[in-house]
Amino acid sequence: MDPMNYIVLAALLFTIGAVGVLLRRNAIIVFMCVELMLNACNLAFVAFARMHGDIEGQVIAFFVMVVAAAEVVVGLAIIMQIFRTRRSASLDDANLLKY
Amino acid sequence: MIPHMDLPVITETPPNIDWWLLAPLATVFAAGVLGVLFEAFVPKGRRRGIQIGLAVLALLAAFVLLVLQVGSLPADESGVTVAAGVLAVDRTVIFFQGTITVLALVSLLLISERRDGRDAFAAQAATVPGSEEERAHIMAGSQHTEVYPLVLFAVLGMLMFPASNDFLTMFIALEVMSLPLYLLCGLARRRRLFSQEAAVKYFLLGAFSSAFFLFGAAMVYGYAGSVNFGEIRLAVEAGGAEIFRGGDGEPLLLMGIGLVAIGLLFKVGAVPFHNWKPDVYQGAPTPITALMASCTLVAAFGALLRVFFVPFGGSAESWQPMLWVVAVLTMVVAAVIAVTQRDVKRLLAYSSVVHAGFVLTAVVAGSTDGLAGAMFYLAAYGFTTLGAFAVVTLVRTRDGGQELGDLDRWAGLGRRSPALAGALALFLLAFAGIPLTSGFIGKFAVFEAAVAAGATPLVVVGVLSSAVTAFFYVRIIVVMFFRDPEGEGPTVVRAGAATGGVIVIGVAATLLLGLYPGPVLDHLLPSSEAGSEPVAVMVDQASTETGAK
Amino acid sequence: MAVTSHAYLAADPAVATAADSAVLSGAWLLIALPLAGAAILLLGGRHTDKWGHWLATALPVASFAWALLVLFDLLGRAPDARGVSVPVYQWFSVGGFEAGVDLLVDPLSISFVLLITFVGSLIHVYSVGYMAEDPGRRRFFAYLNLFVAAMLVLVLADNFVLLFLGWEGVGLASYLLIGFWQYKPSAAVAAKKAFLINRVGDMGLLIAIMIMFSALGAVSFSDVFAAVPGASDGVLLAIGLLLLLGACGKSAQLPLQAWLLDAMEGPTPVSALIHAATMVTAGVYLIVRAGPVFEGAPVAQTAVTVVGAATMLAGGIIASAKDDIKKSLAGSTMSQIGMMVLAAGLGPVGYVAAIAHLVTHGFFKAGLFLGAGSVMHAMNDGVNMRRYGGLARVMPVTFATFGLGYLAIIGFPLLSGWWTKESIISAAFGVGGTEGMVLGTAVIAGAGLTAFYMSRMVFMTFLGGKRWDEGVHPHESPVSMTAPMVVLAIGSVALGAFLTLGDRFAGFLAPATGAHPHHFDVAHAFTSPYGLAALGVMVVGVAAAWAVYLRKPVATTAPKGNLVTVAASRELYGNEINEGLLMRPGQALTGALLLIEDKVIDGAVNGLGAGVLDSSKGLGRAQTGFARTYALTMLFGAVVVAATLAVRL
Amino acid sequence: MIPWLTIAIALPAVGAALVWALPRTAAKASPARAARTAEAGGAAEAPAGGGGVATAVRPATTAAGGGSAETAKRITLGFSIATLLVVAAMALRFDTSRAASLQFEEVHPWIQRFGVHYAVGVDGIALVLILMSAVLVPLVVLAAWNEHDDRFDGGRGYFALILVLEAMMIGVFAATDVFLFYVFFEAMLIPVYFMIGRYGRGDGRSAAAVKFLLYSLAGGLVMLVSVIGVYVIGGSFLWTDLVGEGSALAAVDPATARWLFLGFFIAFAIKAPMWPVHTWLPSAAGASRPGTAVLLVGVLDKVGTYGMMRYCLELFPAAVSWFVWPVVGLSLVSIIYGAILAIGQNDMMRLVAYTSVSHFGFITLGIFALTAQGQAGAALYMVNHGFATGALFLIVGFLVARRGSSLISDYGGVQRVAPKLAGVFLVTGLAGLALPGLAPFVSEFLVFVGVYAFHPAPAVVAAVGVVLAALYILWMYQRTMNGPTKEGLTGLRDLSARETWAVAPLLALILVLGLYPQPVLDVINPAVERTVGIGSGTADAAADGGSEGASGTQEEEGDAE
Repeated sequence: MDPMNYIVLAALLFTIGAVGVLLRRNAIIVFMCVELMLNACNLAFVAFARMHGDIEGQVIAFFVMVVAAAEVVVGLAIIMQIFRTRRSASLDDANLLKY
Repeated sequence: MIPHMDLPVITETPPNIDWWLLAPLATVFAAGVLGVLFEAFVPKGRRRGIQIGLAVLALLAAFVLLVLQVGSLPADESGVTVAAGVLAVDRTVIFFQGTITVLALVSLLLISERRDGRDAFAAQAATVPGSEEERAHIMAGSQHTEVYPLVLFAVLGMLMFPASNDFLTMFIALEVMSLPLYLLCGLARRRRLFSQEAAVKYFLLGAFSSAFFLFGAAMVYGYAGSVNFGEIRLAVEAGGAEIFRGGDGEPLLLMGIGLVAIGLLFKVGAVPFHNWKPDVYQGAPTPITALMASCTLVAAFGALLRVFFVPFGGSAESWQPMLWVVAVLTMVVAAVIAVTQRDVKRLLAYSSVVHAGFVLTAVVAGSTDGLAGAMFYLAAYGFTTLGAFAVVTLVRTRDGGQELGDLDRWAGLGRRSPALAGALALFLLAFAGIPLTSGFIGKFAVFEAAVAAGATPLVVVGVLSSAVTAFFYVRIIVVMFFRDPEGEGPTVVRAGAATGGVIVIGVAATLLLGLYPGPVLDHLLPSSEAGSEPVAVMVDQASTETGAK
Repeated sequence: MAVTSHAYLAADPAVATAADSAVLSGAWLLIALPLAGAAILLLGGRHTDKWGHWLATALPVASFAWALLVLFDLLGRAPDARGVSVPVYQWFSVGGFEAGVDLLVDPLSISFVLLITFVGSLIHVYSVGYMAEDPGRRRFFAYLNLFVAAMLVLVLADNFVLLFLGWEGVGLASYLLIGFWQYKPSAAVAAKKAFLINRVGDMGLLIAIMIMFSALGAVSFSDVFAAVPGASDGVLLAIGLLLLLGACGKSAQLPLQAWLLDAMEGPTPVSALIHAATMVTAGVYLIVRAGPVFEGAPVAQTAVTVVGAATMLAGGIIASAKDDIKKSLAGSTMSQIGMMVLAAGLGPVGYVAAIAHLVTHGFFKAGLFLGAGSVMHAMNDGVNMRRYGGLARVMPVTFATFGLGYLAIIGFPLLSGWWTKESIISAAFGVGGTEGMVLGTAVIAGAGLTAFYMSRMVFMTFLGGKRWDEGVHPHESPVSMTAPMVVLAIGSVALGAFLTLGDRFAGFLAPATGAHPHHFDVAHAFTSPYGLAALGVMVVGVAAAWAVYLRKPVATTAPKGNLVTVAASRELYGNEINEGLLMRPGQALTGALLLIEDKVIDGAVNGLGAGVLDSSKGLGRAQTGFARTYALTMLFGAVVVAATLAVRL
Repeated sequence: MIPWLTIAIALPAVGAALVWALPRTAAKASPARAARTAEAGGAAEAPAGGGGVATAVRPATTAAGGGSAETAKRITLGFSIATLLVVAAMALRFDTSRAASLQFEEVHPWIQRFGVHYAVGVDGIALVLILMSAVLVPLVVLAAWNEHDDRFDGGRGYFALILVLEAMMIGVFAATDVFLFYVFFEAMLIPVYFMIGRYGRGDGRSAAAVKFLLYSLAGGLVMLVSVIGVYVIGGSFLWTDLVGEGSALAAVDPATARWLFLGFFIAFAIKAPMWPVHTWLPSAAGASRPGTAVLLVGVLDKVGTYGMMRYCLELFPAAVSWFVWPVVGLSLVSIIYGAILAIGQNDMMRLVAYTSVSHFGFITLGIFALTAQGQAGAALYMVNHGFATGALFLIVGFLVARRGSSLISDYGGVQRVAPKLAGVFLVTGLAGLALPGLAPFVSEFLVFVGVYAFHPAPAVVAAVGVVLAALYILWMYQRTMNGPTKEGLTGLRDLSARETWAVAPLLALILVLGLYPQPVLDVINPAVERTVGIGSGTADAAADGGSEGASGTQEEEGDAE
């Protein structure tokens, strides 16, 4: 089938992730949505790699996974910290800084 | 033909990696790793000193190496790519890296500054604010010496960011730069709730934006069949990888440009991707804010310039309208919002947004002069803003505790401590672009490039918005000098050697670059003799093998 | 014909060199001496209090002496060579515009110089006594000297710019002297008023000069007059009318007359010198001096005569109704000068008459003012004639001198006034036609008025019963005051005859004012109908005054009086008119502009600032603090980016 | 050869540094003392503080001033006089026969990348303006001697700022490199900003200072665009490269020229100040010390009119004709409007400021009449106005120093108690209304003649200003000096020796320049002929035949001589 469909799927996933970031309050879930977006990127890379018939895209996907993992480490640390302080992981509670 | 098809061959003859050209990055990286090891093995008491020493040494070494590298660059061509073409080394890159290293050194002074044994960072970030164990840690005088390795890693990312020669490297650099910063933002000693909130916001939005960047990279890859800047440039000229020879790849490219732009514009804090800046700048520990306001901005613009000039340089007419709009928005909106800010750190945050807008006009110019103008502007701004934040760290509330952000309570500062207020006034005037300060030369450089490139309307908007910005810079001066202190007014803690040094450096740089910018402008910056196209001075080899000498 | 009549003015005047005559080339001393006096007294300060006034008196005398030398020098020349220009130094010049400090010594100017320095000297002497007790005497004499200097500049100037310098200089001196007792608000206001109204006239003169330069290409008398024949009527008319405006301001002619009566706030010697004898006659001088221009613009000339006639009658009416002796005299001055202006408007025919009357008037009017001053001196500075009466016996000298001046001004035969007034009348009728008839009749009417109000003044002051306030003990004034009065009285008696007999003065002035056909014939003056008419109205005027003010006792307070007398005593509502037409609208305009400045012009700027502030607050709201809102704005940004990129597709 | 101009610029700058470097005794004042002086200072700053102020100020000053303030003043005076001597010496070496061309030129590259040079040099106009500035500064210092009621540094900063300002004033007139000119033009704002906001009078001073700065800055930034445009088109910043037929700038199309012209003109109009962008001046003058006002109105604003002559006209001859009538119109409005508002003022500082608006109207009118007389008159007017208005401000300052108020309604009958002061006041006032024999008359008269030659209508309208001038000056004089002496003024001191020395030179200059202005004109005229050459063509177009023919011939004669 046309590999372009995979790109469309990737775009779809990306959009879902972005919308999730907008709609969900819980920091953890927002963060997972971001991860979803990253994975959408991976899918796109792999699909394109297939289309171009080289493996560069696929290699990139691996790098991205590693980076994502690192991001998870840092992210969870930060979120945990604020969760312990506020006893809530809701983003909307954290708005001391404004205007 | 695509070189990757015969990848196995490369495994037999490994790519020649020019370690000499990689040395600066390697030094910083090594120092960072070493710092982590020290955290593990060096006893608490001695860590701080060692860490600071290590960091300073590393940055100094990196700077020296960079200076030496300038000599070893091939005189004829603009520069070379190293490590199988993932990193570019040319005079532009070295200027950016050098600037970042120096600025990082200076902000390291701020970071290492401490008063009566306490630096700007939480005793133990893991503890809950106001809790028993927090107090215990404070009593015990424990501290986060991890700060220094983190800073080193961040700097590493910053050094890579403008040097990356393909989108993957750039993405990694982006993350290496950002992740430590996310953490550092959350480490403030006082007002920890603010600090933590800043960290969360910065992190989530940053991750969000880097996702955009990455998806954009994917699109570009799809269009060009490679993420290497040189390859992409060729592909753009050719109209896409050969699977798109039909010429229907344009949408991919545009999507790619757009999404990548979003990621980068977020990092430079252009409107409407700026919301994070005020909050994060205010919440983060001031020394870290200083680091971000100077080094991160330089790095981000370095990357942005590279992306728009090298890979996308061929399709300037397609992204220029976009940058026009963004630049106008940035200059106008941020300037207007800033007018009513009360907190000095938020104010400086908005001001840095406005300045990003000014630099964008140079990007729009899309010429070598524009590139040079932007480079000068960033360097000048970096030093000035460091000085400004250094002053902020010294102005405290009566109880001597936390910094006094509220401007209205700065009244009479100019009469109490004229030297400090005078220094800040100088920085503010430089921000406002008053002649005889570096700010004016910078403004002139970028605007001159823009006018020469026919973007005069943009410049008109620019000058009008800088008139608006002048209003709030001047207001600070009014508060400091013209108002009588209400009651006792603010206290000014005596500037330690480090902070004092930062302020002095800031003043010196601001005046020097304002009075005698000639040397920098003439010798360190790319001149349009090489060609009016910026790519003429930025390395863009397509082949991955040119790293070999 | 204008040009030929001003032969030497048209031709480049013979430039005096030291070799020519030291007297002439030193003509600048005429001005320098009094100027030096003013400088010394003002800068010297208290140190000069002792002798300052004597120095100040000596200097005009010296000027007068020098003027006499100059006069004889001129008389020693051929009539056509009597116009001598004396360049002193170049004042300023730019690209073809030349304004030099050049003096023009000719019969006209020298006659003025003599009048000014002579009367001026007398008044200085008089003031020594009059101002003896005044703490500010030094300042007073300094101002007097300053005035003399400025007036001499005015009459000696060889170009209109330098003339303008003198013109405003005398204005300044008059401002200072009217306001000499500045602590009296009335004096301060009067001084300001005088300067302002004069400035209006000066504006006219200024514009006239501009036109001269741009249309005639020069500002010096000779060049301007030389260019007159080639100039368009419009230009000449404009210049003429503007010069007339200037003359009106200085000479208190309608419609710029309002300041003169208030000017009487000044010390009496000032009124005598500046506001009777010399400064106020500058207008007449200007018109006569600029004769060629007016002769080139008949309409302007008519305007001049009309203004003159109107002022003459208005002044007479006002004078007849004022109880304040000085104001009454001021009205009379207006009237007399109106007469001169009228004459000057007649062209060369009238010039001599005008100037002659100007000179004689200078004498007897100054004498009258000094007399009034001595009376006021006696009456503790009371000025209300209804509180005078029967002073003749107490102050014989004053009465005698005043009386002679009185006879002279009403034109009693063979006294100075008679000669000059007769020549004006004859000149007026000489024009012929209805214009001649109208003007002549007007002059005769004016003469009648003069007879009336002057008799009224004399009767109320010196004759009739005593109506003094209690505590007033009149006495004759000291010699320093009476002596000048005597001298002036002599002049009032004899000068007219001396000037007119054998057309002496006419002959002398001829080269400057243009040869004129008219010859004064004494017998004819007595026999001719208008001569008799003049005598008749004089008698009638005196009789009328006698009937009202002498036959029955004068009321010590002014009666309500009828419309005419009220209007007259209100100076024909001149001030009300100015107020209604200029002052109130002006105040309204000022208020309006102040409001505009604040609300509109500044308001616009402040509004801009407020707008920025509001939009700042509004945009600031977007910074909600909710991370998700920020993400949303970023997405919006993404849309913007997409849109701007999609432009390409 | 000696770098006269550089010395003249450097000398005050060095002096300023020296004054700043003085050890500050003021800051060491004990808190209690500081508090007490705080009240005193506060009282002193209240506008209608009343007679008590003058006395209240003293302890404050003595408390703060300390020895250093006194020495600071001495140093300031010394350096300003030295500068004056240098400038005078330079003026003596000025070759009048070549007054049209730049002299004492120095050109050193500054920023090669942008072709920026440190290039200075003077033609006739610049020379006289520099002379004027150099004369005014020492007098201002002398007059401001006792005006340091500042409790933190005893006014030391004030005097340092004066010197800084002097350096920049000389620089801005001497600059022959557009970039350098711009640098001075903008940088000058800062010292003035502090002089008003930090050392000014009244509560409104900081607002006034901000207003001043933002107005000027806005104008300057607009100008920056034009400056850049000039560089991009002309390819150089050197004035000598830019003017003249051969330059790339001369070849630019009229539309662009107009935009560039406008950019410069807006900045200069704000500086000048011209209606309707004048409103910053009254508030600034009203809130500043008289000394500041002298330099602000006397010198700084001249930069605007000077810029119009030097840059607007000479850089963009193609655009001039298009702007002549609009500018003439605005000038007329300024003349009348400024005069009427002056009449309506009750604050003397503001009043004088509005009179300046009116006078600047005359100057711009003369410049854009594009005739020899008009422009020479305008140039001369700049100098005369500097002296006359400067003296007026100083004398108002003396009154303020005595009574602590600049409101006319607080005075009356001063002449009785202080005749000398009143006399000086009157003379300067008369100069303000351009009385013949005093300097301003010559310039105003020349402007009139020149403008009439250009076109009668504006000249006639402007002539109304002559009457209004008499009104606002004499009325102010009457209300303050004449009439019965107000109670509370009976003890008023007459001029002190110091004050006399501060104004006497100005009066002398006013008198001399009024009676013998030719030497100055000889220096100005040739310089003016340059710009007239530009104008005449457009004047032909604008003015109607009759008057134009005359003026045309006049100019030829002028050249012939």
